[in-house]
This record gives sequence, C-alpha cells and structure tokens, in this order.
Amino acid sequence: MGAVTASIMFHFVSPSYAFEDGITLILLLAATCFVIGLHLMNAPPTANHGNRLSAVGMAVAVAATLALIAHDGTITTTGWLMLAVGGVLGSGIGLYLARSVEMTAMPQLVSLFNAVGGGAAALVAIADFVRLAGIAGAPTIAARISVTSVLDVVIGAVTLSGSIVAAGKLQGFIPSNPIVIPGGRFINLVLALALCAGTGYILSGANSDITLIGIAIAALVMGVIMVMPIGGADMPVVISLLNAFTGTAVAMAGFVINSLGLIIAGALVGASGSILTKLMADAMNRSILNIVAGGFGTGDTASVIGAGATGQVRSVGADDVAIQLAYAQKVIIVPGYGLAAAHAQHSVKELADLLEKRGVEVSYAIHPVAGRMPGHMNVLLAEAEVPYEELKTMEEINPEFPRADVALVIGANDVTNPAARRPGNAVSGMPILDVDKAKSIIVIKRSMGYGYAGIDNELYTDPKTGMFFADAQAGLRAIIAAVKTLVGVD
Amino acid sequence: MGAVTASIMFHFVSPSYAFEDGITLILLLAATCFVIGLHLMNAPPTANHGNRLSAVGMAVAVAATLALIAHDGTITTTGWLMLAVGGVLGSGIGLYLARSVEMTAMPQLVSLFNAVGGGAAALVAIADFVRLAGIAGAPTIAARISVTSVLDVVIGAVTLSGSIVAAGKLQGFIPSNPIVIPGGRFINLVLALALCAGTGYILSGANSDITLIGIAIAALVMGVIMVMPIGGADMPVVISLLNAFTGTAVAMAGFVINSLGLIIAGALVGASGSILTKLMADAMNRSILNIVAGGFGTGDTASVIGAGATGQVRSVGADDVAIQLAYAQKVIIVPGYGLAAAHAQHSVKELADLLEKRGVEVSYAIHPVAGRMPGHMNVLLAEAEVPYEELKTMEEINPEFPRADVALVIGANDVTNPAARRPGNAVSGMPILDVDKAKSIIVIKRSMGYGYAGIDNELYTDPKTGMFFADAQAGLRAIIAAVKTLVGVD
Amino acid sequence: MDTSLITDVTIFVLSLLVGFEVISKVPQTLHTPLMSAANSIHGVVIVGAFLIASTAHNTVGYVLAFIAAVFAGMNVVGGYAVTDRMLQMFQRRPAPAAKEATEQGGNS
Amino acid sequence: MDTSLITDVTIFVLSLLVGFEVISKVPQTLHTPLMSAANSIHGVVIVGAFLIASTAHNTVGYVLAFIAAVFAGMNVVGGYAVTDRMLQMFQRRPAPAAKEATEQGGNS
Ligand SMILES: NC(=O)c1ccc[n+]([C@@H]2O[C@H](COP(=O)([O-])OP(=O)(O)OC[C@H]3O[C@@H](n4cnc5c(N)ncnc54)[C@H](OP(=O)(O)O)[C@@H]3O)[C@@H](O)[C@H]2O)c1
Ligand SMILES: NC(=O)c1ccc[n+]([C@@H]2O[C@H](COP(=O)([O-])OP(=O)(O)OC[C@H]3O[C@@H](n4cnc5c(N)ncnc54)[C@H](OP(=O)(O)O)[C@@H]3O)[C@@H](O)[C@H]2O)c1
Repeated sequence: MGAVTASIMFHFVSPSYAFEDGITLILLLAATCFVIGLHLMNAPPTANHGNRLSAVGMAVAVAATLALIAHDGTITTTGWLMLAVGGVLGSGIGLYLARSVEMTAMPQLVSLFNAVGGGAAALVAIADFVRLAGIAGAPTIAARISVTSVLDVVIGAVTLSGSIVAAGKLQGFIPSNPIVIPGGRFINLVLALALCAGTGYILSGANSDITLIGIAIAALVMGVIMVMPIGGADMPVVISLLNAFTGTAVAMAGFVINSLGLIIAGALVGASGSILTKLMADAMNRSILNIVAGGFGTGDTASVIGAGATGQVRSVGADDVAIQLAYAQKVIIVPGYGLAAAHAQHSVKELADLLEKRGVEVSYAIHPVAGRMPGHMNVLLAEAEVPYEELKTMEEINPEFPRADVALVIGANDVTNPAARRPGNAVSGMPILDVDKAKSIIVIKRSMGYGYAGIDNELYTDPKTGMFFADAQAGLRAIIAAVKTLVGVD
Repeated sequence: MGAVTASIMFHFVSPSYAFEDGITLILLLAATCFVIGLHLMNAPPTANHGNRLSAVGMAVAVAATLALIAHDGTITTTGWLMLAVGGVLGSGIGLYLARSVEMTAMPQLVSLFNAVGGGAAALVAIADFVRLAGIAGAPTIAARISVTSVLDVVIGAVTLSGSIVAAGKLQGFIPSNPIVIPGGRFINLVLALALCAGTGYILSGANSDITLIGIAIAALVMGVIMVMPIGGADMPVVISLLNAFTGTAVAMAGFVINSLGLIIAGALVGASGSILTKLMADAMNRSILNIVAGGFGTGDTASVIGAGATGQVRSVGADDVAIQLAYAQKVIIVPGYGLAAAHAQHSVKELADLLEKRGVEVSYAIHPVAGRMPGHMNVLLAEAEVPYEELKTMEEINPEFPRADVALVIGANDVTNPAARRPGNAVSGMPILDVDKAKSIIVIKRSMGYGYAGIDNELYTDPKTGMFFADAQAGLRAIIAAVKTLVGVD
Repeated sequence: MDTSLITDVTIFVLSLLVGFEVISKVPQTLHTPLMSAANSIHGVVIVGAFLIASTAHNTVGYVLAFIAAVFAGMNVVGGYAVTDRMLQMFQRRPAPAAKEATEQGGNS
Repeated sequence: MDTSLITDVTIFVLSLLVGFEVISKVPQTLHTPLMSAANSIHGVVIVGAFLIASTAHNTVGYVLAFIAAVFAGMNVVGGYAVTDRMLQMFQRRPAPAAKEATEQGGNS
C-alpha cells in the first residue's frame, strides 16, 4: 500500500472528506441512473425514458463535480475559463452536429463522438502525468498511476484515430473498401515494441512525460493501421468495439485521477459495449476476431463469383411497375442501403399510402443488417412515419413471401442474395430475405452494381425479376406519378 | 470519517495489508463466480454448471478465509476447534438433509437452510458486538458498526423464525391455513416500538449487548407473527422473500466485520432474491404486498362458493379408467399437488409408458403453480425420468385440450378450476389449464376435498368428468394393473 | 483491511445492481432451483462465522462462533447439495436401461 | 477522496459485471441507439476533464484541459442528443396530420 500513500501526497483533492463523500455518493447515484437507463433501453417502449434518465444522471454528475471543484478552491481563474469555455464550446458543437446531421449519417457521427471521448480520456491521463512530472523534486509516480495512465493513453489514442478512420470510411472521405497498408503488420510490430519499451521506461520510475506523449503518438498510428484494412460494411461493429474501448479508457482515467464515478461508468460502458459488439457481430453472422482481422469484401472475394453469373436481365419501366403494384393484392417492400443513400424513405411511404388506399396490403421486410448499421431501416422508415406494425422482422416475413404478388426491392442487394444459401462466397451463411419466393420481383437500383459484399446477385437474373434501373428517390417518384396518372387514384 | 478511525482500532484484522489485499481479490473472484453462476442458472441446459461454478467460488472463499485467519494468528486453539467442529458438523447435517430429503419436501428444506443462514448472519453481528462491548474502557462503538449490527440482527432474526414457521407450514407440523394471531397487529406495534427504543439506546452510545440481544428476541417474535397469518399456498413466495432478507442480513454482517466478500455476495442475493420473488409472485398472479398482508385462502373465502355448487358427481372405477385410456388417441396428464403428496411420479411414468406402447399420444400439462412450489411438477416428473419434451407449459398445451380424448387429472384441483374465469372467488384471474375443453375428463383424488384455495371445483360436477376416488399412488397402480389385465399389453 | 464507509456503500450498491440485472427471464421451471442457488450463495456468511471464531476469546464468544459455524455450514453445504440435486433432474440422461420401455415414445 | 487500489479494483470488476448483465436480449432495432447511449455514458469523462482543469496551473495544463473539455463536451452533449433523436423515431406519434392518408392502413 506504500504506492497509495505516495500518491496521496500528490493528489489534487482537499482533505475535506465529508463533502467529498457526499459528492461520491451523488456520483454513485448518477452511475445508478446510467445502469437503469441502459436497462430501460433494452426494449423499444421504454428506450426513450432510459436515455433521458441517463442524461439526468450525467447532469447531476457534472453539477456535483463543479460543486466539488468550487469547494476545493484549488482551481485558478484561467482554469475556470478553460473549463467553461471548453465545455460550452464542445457541447455546442456536439449539439449542433447531433441536430443537423442526416439520419443516414448517424453512425459516423456516433463514431466521431466516440473518437473525441477516447481523446478526452487520453488527455486526462496525459495532463495529470505532465502535472505530476512537473512537480520539482517529486518522487517517482506510483506504479498504480503510471500503469493506468499508460493503459488510458494507449486505449484512448487508438480509439481516437481508429474512430475517425471508421467515421471517414462511412462518410466516404476515406475509401470504404478494405485498404491493406503495405507492411502494416511490420509497422504494427515495431510500434508495439516501441510501446513496450516506453511503458517499461515509465514503469522503471522515469517521470518522463515526453515518453508518455510518444506512446500516445504510436497508439494513434496503431489505431489507423488497425481500422484501415477493415471494410466499410463491418464499420458498425468496429465502432461498437471502439466504443467499448473508450469505456475502458475512461475507467483507467478514473484510476489515474482517483474518481470512482469514472471507474464505474467507464467499466459499465466497457462491458456493456463489448456485449453489444458481440450481439451486433452475431446479427451479421460474423465473429469479432474475423472482423478485426479485416479484409472482408475485398476485390478478391468479388471476383470469385463475379465472373460468369450474369445471365439475362429483364429491364422494366416506371409504368410497368406502377401497374403491377396497383393491381397486386399483397406487396412486400424490401428496403436496403440504396434507399438510405437516396433519402427515399418519404417517397416509399407515399407510394405505400397510395397503394394502401387502393386496398393493397403493404408490409416492409426488415433484414437485421440491411443498410449500414443495425436498425438502420427501422430508424429510417420510422422517420418517414411508417407505422411500426408494418415493419416485419426477417423471421416474421419470410413465410409470407410465397403469398406476395410483388416483392419490391429498393436499393437492397446482399440481404436478398440467394448465393448466401450456398457455401463458398462472401455472403455464405448469412440469413437472407426469401425474396426469390415471391410471385414476382421488382428491383429498383441504379445499375448492376455490387452491394457491400461485392458479389453478383442471382436474383437479378431470375426470370421473375424486373429491374428498374434508377436512383431510388427518382425511381419511386416516377412510380408514384405513374400510379396516379395511369390508375387514377382520387 | 472519524467513525471509521475509531472502528479501525477495535478491528480484528492485522495490518499486513498486502496479504489481505490478496485475500480480498480472491473473495472478489469468488463473488464473480457467484454472479456467473447465477447467470448460467437462467437457462436449463447451463443451470447445473452454474451451480457448480458457484460452489467452486464458495470453496475458494472459504479456503482464502482460513488462510487469512491462519496468517493473522489471533485465533486461539479453542477458536480453531469451534470453527472446525462447528463447520464440519453443520456441513454434515446440511449434506445429510440435502441428500436424504424427499423431492416433495425440498421447499421446506430450502427454507430451513435459509433460516440458519439468517441466524448465522445475526450471530455474527451479535458476537462482534458482544466482543467490542466487552473490551474494558472501550470507546463508544461507531455508528457505522452499531447501525449495521442492528439491521443485521433484526433482519437475520426475522428470517430465522419466519423461515422456520414457513418450513413448518409446508411440512405440516404447523397448520398450513392462515393463522390470524389475536392481537397480532397490536403485538407487532409494541415490538416495533421496542425495537426502535432499543436501537435508539444503542445509537445513543450505550455499548449494551443486552439491548442487542433483546432486539434479536423481539425480531424473532416478529418473524413468527409475520409468517403465521400467511396461507401455506403462498409459502414459496414467502421463502423466496426471506431468502432475499438473508442476503441483506449477510451484507449487513459484511459491513459490521468489514468484509467486502460478505457485502458483495449478500447484496447480490438480496437483489436477485427480490427479483426472483417478484417473478414467482407474478407467476401465481399475486402481488408480494398482498401475500405478506396474508389471509389468502382463509375459511371465509371458501364458504363464499362452497355452498350450493355441489351437483351430481359421477364416480368411476379403475377398470373404466383403464379402458378409456387404453383406447384413446391422445391423453393429456394433468399432475397436481396430490401427485407429489402421494409420491406417485414413478407410477404415472409407468402408466404413460404403457399407453405409449399402445400408440397413445401422451403429454403432460404443467401449470406454473401446480404443486407447492414453482417448478414442482417439473422437478418431480424429471425425477421419474419423464422426457423433458413431453412436459408442456400451460401456453403450449391449452390449445390442445379440445383434441384430447382424455384429460387425466391426478391430484390437481385449483389449477383446473373453471371458477378462475369468473371474478369474485379465491382463484379469480389465475390462468388455468383448459381441462374442461377435453372430450372427457378423469380425476384421481381421494375425496371431494378442497385444494389450496379452499373452494369447490365445478370441473368435478361436469357431466364429462369421471371421479376416481383414490390416493394417487394406489389409484395409478390399480389403473396400471387394470390396463395390463384387461387390454393385455405384452 | 479497513475500507471507508463510502467505498463499502459503493460496493454494496453496485452488487445490488448486479443482482437485479443477473436474473432476467428465467423459465418458471427454474424458479425453485434458482431460489435454492441464491440461498446457497448467502451461505458465504460462513466466512463471517469463521472470522468471528478467529476473534473469540471467551466462552460467550466461542459458543456464538460455534453456533454460527454450524448454522452457516448447514446453509452452505446443504444449499449447494440440494440445488445440485434439483438440477440433476434437468440433465439429459444418456439413455439409461429404464428408457427401453419408451422406445416408441415419439419425440423423446 | 483517496480509496485504496483494492477497493478501486473491486468497484471496477463489479461495474464490469453490471455492464455485462445489463445488456440482455436487445432487439436488433435497438442496437444502434444502445451503442449511441453507451457512447454518451462514457462522456462522463467530462468529469475528468473538469478535474484536470481544476489542477492546471500552467499553459500546457490549461491547453490540455481546454481540449479535453471540448472533446468531452462534444461526446456527452452530442451523444445524448443524437441518441434522443434516434429514439424519437420509436415513439408512437399522436396521429399527426400526415397520418390522414393512411386511414385504411389496417393495423396502424
Ligand atoms: N446494417 C448493418 O448493420 C450493416 C453493417 C455493416 C455492413 N452491413 C452490410 O451491408 C449490406 C447491407 O445489405 P443491403 O442489401 O442493404 O445493401 P447492399 O447489399 O450494400 O446493396 C445496396 C445496393 O443499393 C444500390 N444503391 C446504392 N445507392 C443507390 C441509390 N441512390 N438508389 C438506388 N439504389 C442504390 C447499390 O446498387 P447500385 O450501385 O446498382 O445502385 C447496391 O447494390 C450487407 O452486406 C451487410 O452485411 C450491414
Ligand atoms: N406451485 C406453486 O408455486 C404454489 C405455491 C404456493 C401455492 N400454490 C397453490 O397451490 C395450488 C396448486 O394447485 P394444484 O391443483 O396443484 O393442487 P391443489 O389445488 O392444492 O389440489 C390438490 C388436490 O390434491 C388432492 N390430493 C391430496 N393428496 C392426495 C393424494 N395423496 N392422492 C390423490 N389426491 C390427493 C387433494 O384432494 P383430496 O384431498 O380430495 O385428495 C387436493 O384437492 C394452487 O392454488 C396454487 O396457487 C402453488
């Protein structure tokens, strides 16, 4: 326990225990709010309350911390200024981005927020370390502090750069296909060795803040090298994993500055984030290791099937589609990433309304990994006010396809690819929507282009299938117009 | 924190922190085993592993504690003797009872183990308090210790006596019907006041161990008064509640003797036990408050319906039953408490085998609260090696009753009572097995006696129903013999 | 080890949260075994009973420690044994001799 | 308040257990909002950023604290706001005007 005693001397807290104990209890209350909040978020009806409760807990934690700082009295006026201006500025940016971003860009925004969270966690350790190291004649920083500082900095920095790359891939300013960095493995090895050396040096008792910053830079590079070779399709899982990383980094920051609140909330996110990552990977039929190893959906995989499969394609026009839909009994709409990319969610709702007015039974087949993030289609269609009850899960809707007159596939590709039923290709084993069982099929997409897995889709060459080549938004508008003109809805 | 400093002086632990820290970590590991064990127990296939893992954790915790005590060196030889002889003796008794008890008596055994657990928790606080109070010239015992001591003693003592009464009601040496103690409310009030006074006296700084023992005695009486008015049918929920109590008492004991292991494991049981109690009460369609308020199934309730309903009863013999069963296509067996009471699980299995050999389709309808504890019928029939797949839950089996040629009700009563579908009686609102929808019904029971709710069952006067008045065991043996003789199975 | 009251309370609260969350949608079949399992876990009070014995230095102390040890021993060993016995019932048995009679038992 | 390493570790482990248990069978629809919610919770690092600001006494310290505060502020406020926006999608809307068109929409 000698280590602890040493660290006490250099710690920033005042000895006024009673007040502090009160603050700790309040932080514990806040953490309890986080837990109950997450619990409530396990089910749709209570999810909203859960998030609000969690936010209340956060507000309480921040207020308590401000009270503690004021009570402590060690803060300088400049310190207050940094804290206030920084906090307000950051909050403003966060709020603006959160409010203004398009629905389809949410995953990359979450990734960005995660990046800065990891960065903040790393900075906390760096700032504390720099401060401790700067105290003249200070004894060696206790192992307890230095070990957790290094962990915090490494995890936080990897998260910072890795999450930015992930966001970039989703946003498109970094190519989303797997980018294998030449010599990546070698660079990683060198960096890892450098990290170990630096850590050893710090643990040997050198209060070297430069070394810690060097470690941070090495970790930043590692984050980039880690995420670059992973394909964009796997990004949501990667973001979730990095989210769990940040939680862990925050917990480490809690060890560094001796804050139970940070330890609890950080560990909570570290663990729940890991479980969530596993659930997400399971839903995509992938293993986390497999994803992090990277390379899914490379050009290689595409060429395996991409060769000869292209058979006869039947191309159809808006009028054909309109008539087919208007005289159907039962239409199942299969939305995919293309719907999101074209922002066509409102149009699809309008078309569905039109059809329902004519007495057509319309439902939506939601594949768990359609789009680019789990729940993507739900979020999107909910935005367009599609009734929750019309959204059917894969398990619910698959038995209904044989009874559907038309399956209307809008910008979906991989999730409908019958190749998934065969082994040996990039989508093998993924559960798919049984679109090919419908009586007839219409596919709206711009070209014969590939989906995320980068392989051909035999559905498109099925004799029952009509391809309507158009941007999802433009195509739907054309169909709506055609339905109105030709069939003459009141 | 002054309180803590004071308590440190009188604490039994040595200042050798490193060793102790190691022990604390081992206890934390043990607690983690408990958590993972409980987690695994949420599903049947892993439940067994869960319990074993938990047991391993416990063994580790005990070993670590023995190591700590040996390392501390403050224990006397007599102390070792008490510890060893007491531990071995208790373990032996526990093991013997656990091995030898009949399946149907398990709930009362769990209640007994719970009672002694609560007793042990109370004794820990009492012993520690007596010891501290006995140190000559000792300062006032810290509020932190005395508050938790009182809580531990009160909760532990209530559990001790309450659980024994609960066990007694299930075992039958205390009448299982609700016993309203004359003036119970008044006695409770007096006891509560006495408790408060005693607590106040102790908190005022009097190191009075006599007062603490007085509090224990008052709590013991309260436990009896609390459980006596509750009907035997509600006992499983009460046992589960008292189980959660013991957990809390153990956590309090952890505060008293400053053992993180006890705090963690105790709180774990306190919380998970509460959730479990709620789940159990929900399954019985009762609220916990309602149960603790008591009086369910009193004579009053019985007389409401018990009056005129008794219509014509058709009595049948073993041969009738045998022929009906042997020539049926589909038989649904409805086991109830009487099957357990008569230990007839093996006979029912034998009869089912006999029928299945003849090609009759046999399944078992398991009502969630059939018998005297949740899962009672499953445990019982599993003991007789009835295949798990033949046990159908209420939801699964209810739609099948109309297709059943014979519903064979063995010692079940309340769970088949159609009166539950009407309001205004003791079983109103309880979901029931739709036995009355079967093509014909046979009921094996000894008399027209009531079930736990103490009311008439209209099923018995249904024209489709044949009553075979016999002890379940004897009746089944007679039917088996009759099937063999009359129908002549090879 | 003496921990501060505040950390003890923190640990208590966190353990409560773990307890609340660990029990999710248990099938009713498992209610009794689960109750029994929780019952065995609070048998950890045996640790307390042992520590009490380690500080006892007079007759009253010895007697109390002895009774506590007996009680806790019953709780913990009996608890695990009885739970185990209940759970044995859920095990898939590897087709014992007694199974022969149910050969045509359909889905067994 | 300075707590001992051992209690910190205990609290860390217990919080991990809570985290593991609190996420149970979430419907896939909620995966993204839940990820976003967890993301907001680690925004609690803002507490750390503030404490760092409270001990900063030179330029380097101020700059680091400032950046940390900006980052953490973005994380926490943006995180909750974006999660809230996602979850708004799941709310039953009280039949707005736009609903008129779906009158015969069956089960809506
Ligand atoms: N949801 C998740 O959590 C998640 C996460 C990571 C990866 N993934 C992966 O993403 C894939 C999702 O499958 P998916 O069927 O939804 O999508 P997809 O297989 O990626 O196919 C999307 C299709 O939409 C078309 N498209 C693009 N922009 C369009 C526009 N503006 N208008 C019309 N069409 C457009 C594209 O074809 P054209 O270029 O010919 O138009 C493309 O073939 C799966 O492989 C899944 O594993 C999902
Ligand atoms: N499972 C639980 O968790 C639980 C817990 C608490 C309360 N309860 C309550 O217990 C009741 C359970 O319903 P149930 O239908 O299983 O049982 P029940 O309603 O209590 O009826 C049992 C019947 O079995 C007959 N019986 C007793 N000994 C017998 C023997 N040796 N041979 C043949 N028959 C015998 C009795 O009639 P005779 O005397 O005429 O033979 C009695 O009517 C419900 O009211 C439930 O709410 C259940």
